Amino acid sequence: MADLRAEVAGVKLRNPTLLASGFLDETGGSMLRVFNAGAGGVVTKSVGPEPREGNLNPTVVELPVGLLNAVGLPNPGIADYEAEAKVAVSGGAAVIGSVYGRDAQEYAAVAKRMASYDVLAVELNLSCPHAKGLGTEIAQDPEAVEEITRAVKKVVHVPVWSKLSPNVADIASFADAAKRGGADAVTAINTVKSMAISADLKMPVLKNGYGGLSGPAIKPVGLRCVYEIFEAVDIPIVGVGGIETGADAIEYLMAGARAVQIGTALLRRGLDVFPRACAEMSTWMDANGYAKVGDLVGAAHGK
Amino acid sequence: MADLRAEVAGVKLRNPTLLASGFLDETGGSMLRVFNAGAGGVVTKSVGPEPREGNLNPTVVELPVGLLNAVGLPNPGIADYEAEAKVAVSGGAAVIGSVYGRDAQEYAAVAKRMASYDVLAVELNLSCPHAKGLGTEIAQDPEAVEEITRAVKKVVHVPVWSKLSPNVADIASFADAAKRGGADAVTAINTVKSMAISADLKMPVLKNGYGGLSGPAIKPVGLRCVYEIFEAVDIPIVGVGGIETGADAIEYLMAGARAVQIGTALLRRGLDVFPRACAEMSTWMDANGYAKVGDLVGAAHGK
Amino acid sequence: MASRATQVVPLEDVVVECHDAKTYRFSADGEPRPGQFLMLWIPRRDEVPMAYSYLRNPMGITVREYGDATRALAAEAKKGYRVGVRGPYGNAFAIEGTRALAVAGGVGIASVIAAVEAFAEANIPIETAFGARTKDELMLLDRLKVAGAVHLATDDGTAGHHGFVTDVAAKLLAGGTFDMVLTCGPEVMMKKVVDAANGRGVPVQASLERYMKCGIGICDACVLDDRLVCADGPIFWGEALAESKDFGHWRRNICGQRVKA
Amino acid sequence: MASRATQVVPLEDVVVECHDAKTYRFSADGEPRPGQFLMLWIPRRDEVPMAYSYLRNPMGITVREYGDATRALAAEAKKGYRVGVRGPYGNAFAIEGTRALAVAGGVGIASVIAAVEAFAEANIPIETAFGARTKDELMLLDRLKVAGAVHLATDDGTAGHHGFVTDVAAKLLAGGTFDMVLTCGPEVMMKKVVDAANGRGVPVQASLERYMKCGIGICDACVLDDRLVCADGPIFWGEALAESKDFGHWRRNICGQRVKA
Ligand SMILES: Cc1cc2nc3c(=O)[nH]c(=O)nc-3n(C[C@H](O)[C@H](O)[C@H](O)COP(=O)(O)OP(=O)(O)OC[C@H]3O[C@@H](n4cnc5c(N)ncnc54)[C@H](O)[C@@H]3O)c2cc1C
Ligand SMILES: Cc1cc2nc3c(=O)[nH]c(=O)nc-3n(C[C@H](O)[C@H](O)[C@H](O)COP(=O)(O)OP(=O)(O)OC[C@H]3O[C@@H](n4cnc5c(N)ncnc54)[C@H](O)[C@@H]3O)c2cc1C
Ligand SMILES: Cc1cc2nc3c(=O)[nH]c(=O)nc-3n(C[C@H](O)[C@H](O)[C@H](O)COP(=O)(O)O)c2cc1C
Ligand SMILES: Cc1cc2nc3c(=O)[nH]c(=O)nc-3n(C[C@H](O)[C@H](O)[C@H](O)COP(=O)(O)O)c2cc1C
Ligand code: FES
Ligand code: FES
Repeated sequence: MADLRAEVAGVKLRNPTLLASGFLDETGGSMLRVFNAGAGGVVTKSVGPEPREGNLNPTVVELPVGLLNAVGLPNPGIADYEAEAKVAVSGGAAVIGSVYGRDAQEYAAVAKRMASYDVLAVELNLSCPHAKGLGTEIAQDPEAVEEITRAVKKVVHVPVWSKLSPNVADIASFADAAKRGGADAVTAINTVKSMAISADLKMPVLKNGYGGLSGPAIKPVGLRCVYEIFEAVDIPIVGVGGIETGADAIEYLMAGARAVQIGTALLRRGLDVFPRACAEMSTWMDANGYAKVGDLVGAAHGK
Repeated sequence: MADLRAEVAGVKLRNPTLLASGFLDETGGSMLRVFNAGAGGVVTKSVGPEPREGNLNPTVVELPVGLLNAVGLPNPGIADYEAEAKVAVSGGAAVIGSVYGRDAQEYAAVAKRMASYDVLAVELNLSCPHAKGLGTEIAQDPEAVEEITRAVKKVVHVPVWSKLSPNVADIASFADAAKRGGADAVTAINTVKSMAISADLKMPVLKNGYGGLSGPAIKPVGLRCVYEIFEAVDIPIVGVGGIETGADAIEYLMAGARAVQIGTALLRRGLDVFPRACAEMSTWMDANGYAKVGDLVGAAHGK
Repeated sequence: MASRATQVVPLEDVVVECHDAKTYRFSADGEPRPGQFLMLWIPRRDEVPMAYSYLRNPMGITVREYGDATRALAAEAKKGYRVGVRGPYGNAFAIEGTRALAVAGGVGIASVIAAVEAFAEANIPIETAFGARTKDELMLLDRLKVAGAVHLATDDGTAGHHGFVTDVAAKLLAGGTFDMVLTCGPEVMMKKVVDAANGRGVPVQASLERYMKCGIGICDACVLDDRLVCADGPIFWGEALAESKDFGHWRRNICGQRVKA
Repeated sequence: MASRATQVVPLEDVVVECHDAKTYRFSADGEPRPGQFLMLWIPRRDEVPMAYSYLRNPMGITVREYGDATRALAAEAKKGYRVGVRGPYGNAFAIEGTRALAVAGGVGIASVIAAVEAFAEANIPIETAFGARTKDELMLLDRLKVAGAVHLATDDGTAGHHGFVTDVAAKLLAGGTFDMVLTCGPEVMMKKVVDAANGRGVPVQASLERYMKCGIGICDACVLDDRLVCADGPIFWGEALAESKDFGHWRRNICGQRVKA
C-alpha cells in the first residue's frame, strides 16, 4: 500500500489532496466536514481585514469546459473568522489560512491574525483576477509579490505559501519573486481570466463582466505553470487547477508539486473527490511501484 | 435573410468565418478546398524566410477540453510558398497571408514577399508560444510588437493584422502597441501555453514539452481578450479561440470582433464547420432582428 | 457539466397572482422535481434562487416582489422578456407516507405546490394548511384544491382562520392521522411546524432559505450548520433540524458572517 | 474529443516477423476497421503512423525497422514496454465486390492483412499477391493462407515468382475474374497496380503513405493534391488516384515543400 502522506515546506499532511481556497471554506463547519470527508487539509476562503460582500450575482457560470466565477472575495473579515477557524482546527482539521489585503501592511496584519488561529500555514492570495484593486495589480507585479511575502514572513511564525496568478507572461519569475520575499512554498495556479457572453441578452453573464476560469479547461495551463516553476526555481510547489482524479493529481506531482488542491471538481464528484482521488493515486502507485508521494514529485523532469 | 458579409479594415469577406492559421493551409490545394467549403476566407500557415521542419512528433495531443500542439512552425519557406498562394488566390479564395520572422527586418522581408502573392492582408504571427526564439519573446514584448508592425507597414501595401498572444498580463496593451505600429487590425488570440503529462511514461507528451492549447477550453479566454481590447483600444479585431458554432461566433462579434477564425473545431465538424456556423448565425440573426454582421460587433458592450 | 449552463429564455406568460407576486412561465431544458429550485438571472439586476412552482414546460416560478431585483422583474417583465435560468438544483421533497399535510406560509406555497400535486398523483391523500397576511395573497388555490382539502388562515381574518397558519396546522396534527408533513414559509413558522411534528414523532420535511451565490454547493454562502441549503437541501428532515444550531436562530449574511435570523 | 486521447499501453507481446520487422500487441480502447491506422508514440523518439495489423484486443501493429524511431523501438521494446497510441484514424477498406485481389509489397501487408481477413469473413473470395525482397520478409503468411489463395513473389527468387509482385498481379488481373482490388506497398508498386486495375475497369483501393504530423486532418502535412491522407485516406479509390497529380510523382517533405516522390 502506497504511503500517501505528503509534506510541503514542513507542513505535514495525511494525504496530498487539499481543499482549494474559495470552496466550502467560509465557515468552520464546512471545512471540518470536507476534512472529515478525506481531504489532506483545507485552505480557508481568502479572508481580508474587513467583512466583504463580494460581487453581485451572477457570480458563477457553469461552462462545458469548467466554471467561471467572479465571487469577488466575499468573506466575514479576519475578526469574525476566528470562530470559523476554531471550529475547524479544534475539530482536528489541517487548516491553511488564506488571506488577502490591499497592500503589504494589510496582508501582514491579516496574516498575523490568521496565524494566531493555529493554522498550519498561511497562503497569500496574490492572484485573484477579478477583485478590482485587490490583487489584479499585485498579481502582475513581481515586486509587489516579493514585498508582500516579505512583510508577511516578518510577522508570522508558520510557513507562508504565496499563491500565484497564471495571468502573467512568465509565472516562474513570480515564483522567484516569492522566493526572494522568503516564501516557504508557492501555490499555482489561481483562475484564468475569462469571460462568458450571453448573445440573447447582449452582455457578459457575470455581473462583474470578467471572471476566473477553473476546472478541466485550466488543467493543461496549471500543469505547465507548475512544470515551469519547478524547472526555474527551487521552491516547494502546491499544484492547483482542474484536478479531479488521482491521475490528475499524479500528473501535477510529476510536474513538480508536493501537494495539490481541488476545487471545481467538487461539482462532479462531491466531497468524495478527496477519498476517490486518493484511492486512485494509491492504486496507481501500487501498480507502478511508487512507495511514497515524494517519489512522484518532479518525476516528469527526468530526461 | 441576414447579410453575412463582413469587413475588417477594408478587407471584404463574404462571411465572417475565416480559417485560422495553422489548419489546412500549408498548401494551396487545401486552402482552396476550405474556401470552397464555405469559409469567408483563409489565413495561411505562418510562413518564414526559410523552409522549416518544425518540432519532432508528438506535436499534437487531443485533450478532453481541446487540442494541445507544438508543431513548431513547419513551413516550406516564403519562396516555395508562392506556388501555394497562387493555387488558392487564382482559384478565387480570399487569402490572408500569415508570416513570422526572427526580427523586424525578417518579418518585413517575408511580409513584403507574401503581399506580392496577392493576398488581401498580411497577418503577423507575433504570438506563437512554442517556437523557441521565434516569438516567445516577441509575443511578450510590446515594443517588439510595435516595431515589427511598423517595419512591415512600411513595406506592404495591403492591410496588416497583428496577431496577439494571450500569454501576457495585459493583452490590451499589446493591441495598443500594434496600433501604434500602424496595424490595421489585431487578431486575438493565439494558443494558451499549456502542457500534458503522461504519468505512465513520466514525461510531457509533446516532444517539445510545452505547447499551445486551442479549442473549447480557450473560448472563455479569447472572448475575454477580445472584450478587453475592444474596451481599451480603437482598432478592428479578428476573434479566434474555441469557435465552433454560430453562437460562438456571435459571442465573439458581440465582444467586439469584426470577423472570426476557426481552427480546432475542424476536428469535430470537419470542413462543414464554416457553412454550419454561418447557417446558425443567419438563423439566429433572423430570429433576433439583426440584419447584418456589423450590427453585432461590440453589442455586448452596450450598457 | 454542460447540462446546467445558464439558459436564456423568453417568458411565455406572466400571471399576476396577487398584489405583490406573479408567476412567470418559460420553456427550458431540465426535469425539476417538486421542491427543487433554479437560479433566476434578472438581467442587469441580480441572480436569485426560486422554487419551481410548475415543473413541466412551460415551467414556472412564482415570485414575490420582495426587494430590488424581484421588484424590477415585476415592473419590466412581460411576455417575451428574457431571463436566465440555471438548474434544477437541490434536493426534492420525498413523496412518501400514507397521509400528508403541507403547511405553507405566503410565497412558500411556490415551493410546496408541486409537491402537493405529486402526493395527489401518487394517490397519497394530502391536505394543505395555507396562511398569508390577507386573502389576496392566498395564491394557487385552484391547484391546491384539486389535490386535496385546503385549510386557510389569514393574519387579518379576510379568509379562513383569523390568525397563524401554525395554529391551523397544530390542530390538524392533533387529529393524529397524518404521517408526513411538509412545510415552506418564513423560518419562524417552519420552526413551529417542525417542532410540532417532531413532538408527535411525525416525519417532517422543511424547505429552507438561505442567501445563495453559486447555488451549486461550492461557495459556502448558504451554509446551515455544516450543511448546504443549495446542495444538501433546500429540503431538510425534521430530525436533522432538531439538532441544528442554526435553524430558527442563525443565518449567514452576504459576507458570510453569522447573524441572528 | 476525449475518445482519441493518447493512451499509454504496455506491450503484451512482441513477435519477430522477419529480420527487420516485428509485430507489437497491446490492448487499447477503440474499434479499428481494416486499413485504419494509429499514431504510435515511441517515447523519447518520435510518433509515427502505423496500420493496425490486428484489430481486436490485443490489437497489433507490424513495424518495419526503417529509420531512427522504428529501429529504437525494435531494440528496446519487449513485453511490458510502454508506448503511446492514439487512433483509430483514417478511413477503412470497403469490404465489397464478389471476388477480390489484394496486392501487397513488403510491410504493406500490415495494412491489408486485416482487410484480407474481413473479405474472407464476409464470404467474398479473396486471393493475395504478396511480394518482398526475399523469402524471410514474407510475413503473416499463415493468416493470409487461411483467408484465401496466396501468390508470392521475391526480388531474389527465394520464394514464389522471381521478380515483381506487380507482374504476378497483372497476370491474375488478366484472368479477368476479379472485381475488386486492394493494394498497399511502395508507391511505385501501387501506381502500377492502380493503373492496371483502372485499365481493366476494376475498382481498386490503395492505402497510401505520406509524412504525418497530426494524423487528424488539421495540419496539412500529409496532403495529396487537396486531399488529406490521414483524414480523407489513407485509402483512396483508383478513380481518384487516376486524376491525382501527386500520386506516384510528388510528395511533401517535412517542411511542406513539394518534392519528387
Ligand atoms: C431555495 C430558495 C427558494 C426560493 N423560492 C422562492 C420562490 O419560489 N418565490 C419567491 O418569491 N422567493 C423565493 N425565494 C426567496 C427569493 O430568493 C428572494 O425573495 C429573492 O432573492 C429576493 O431578491 P431581491 O433582489 O428582490 O431582494 P433584495 O433586495 O436583494 O434582498 C432582500 C432579501 O431577499 C433575500 N435574497 C436576496 N438575494 C438572495 C439570494 N441570492 N439568495 C437568497 N436570498 C436572497 C434576502 O433575504 C435579502 O435580505 C427562495 C429562496 C431560496 C433560498
Ligand atoms: C497511414 C500509414 C500507415 C503506415 N503503416 C505502417 C505499418 O503498418 N508498418 C510499417 O512498418 N510502417 C508503416 N508506415 C510507415 C511508417 O510510418 C514509417 O516507416 C515510419 O514512420 C518510419 O519512422 P522512423 O522514425 O523509423 O523513420 P525516420 O528515420 O524518421 O524516417 C524514415 C522515413 O520514414 C517515414 N516517416 C518518418 N516519420 C514519418 C511520419 N511521421 N509519417 C509518415 N512517414 C514517416 C518517411 O518516409 C521518412 O523518410 C505507415 C505510414 C503511413 C502514413
Ligand atoms: C468560486 C470560486 C472562488 C474562489 N475563491 C478563491 C479565493 O478566495 N482565494 C483564492 O486564492 N482562490 C480562490 N479561487 C481559486 C481556487 O482556489 C483555485 O485556484 C482555482 O479554482 C483552480 O482550481 P480548480 O480548477 O480545482 O477549481 C476560487 C475559485 C472559485 C471557482
Ligand atoms: C496545430 C496548430 C497549428 C497552428 N499554427 C499556427 C500558425 O502557424 N500561426 C498562427 O498564427 N497560429 C497558429 N495556430 C493558432 C491558431 O491559428 C489559433 O489561434 C488557435 O488554434 C485558436 O483557435 P481555435 O481554438 O479555433 O483552434 C495553430 C494552432 C494549432 C492547433
Ligand atoms: S449557494 Fe454556494 S454553496 Fe450554496
Ligand atoms: S497529418 Fe496532419 S493533416 Fe494529415
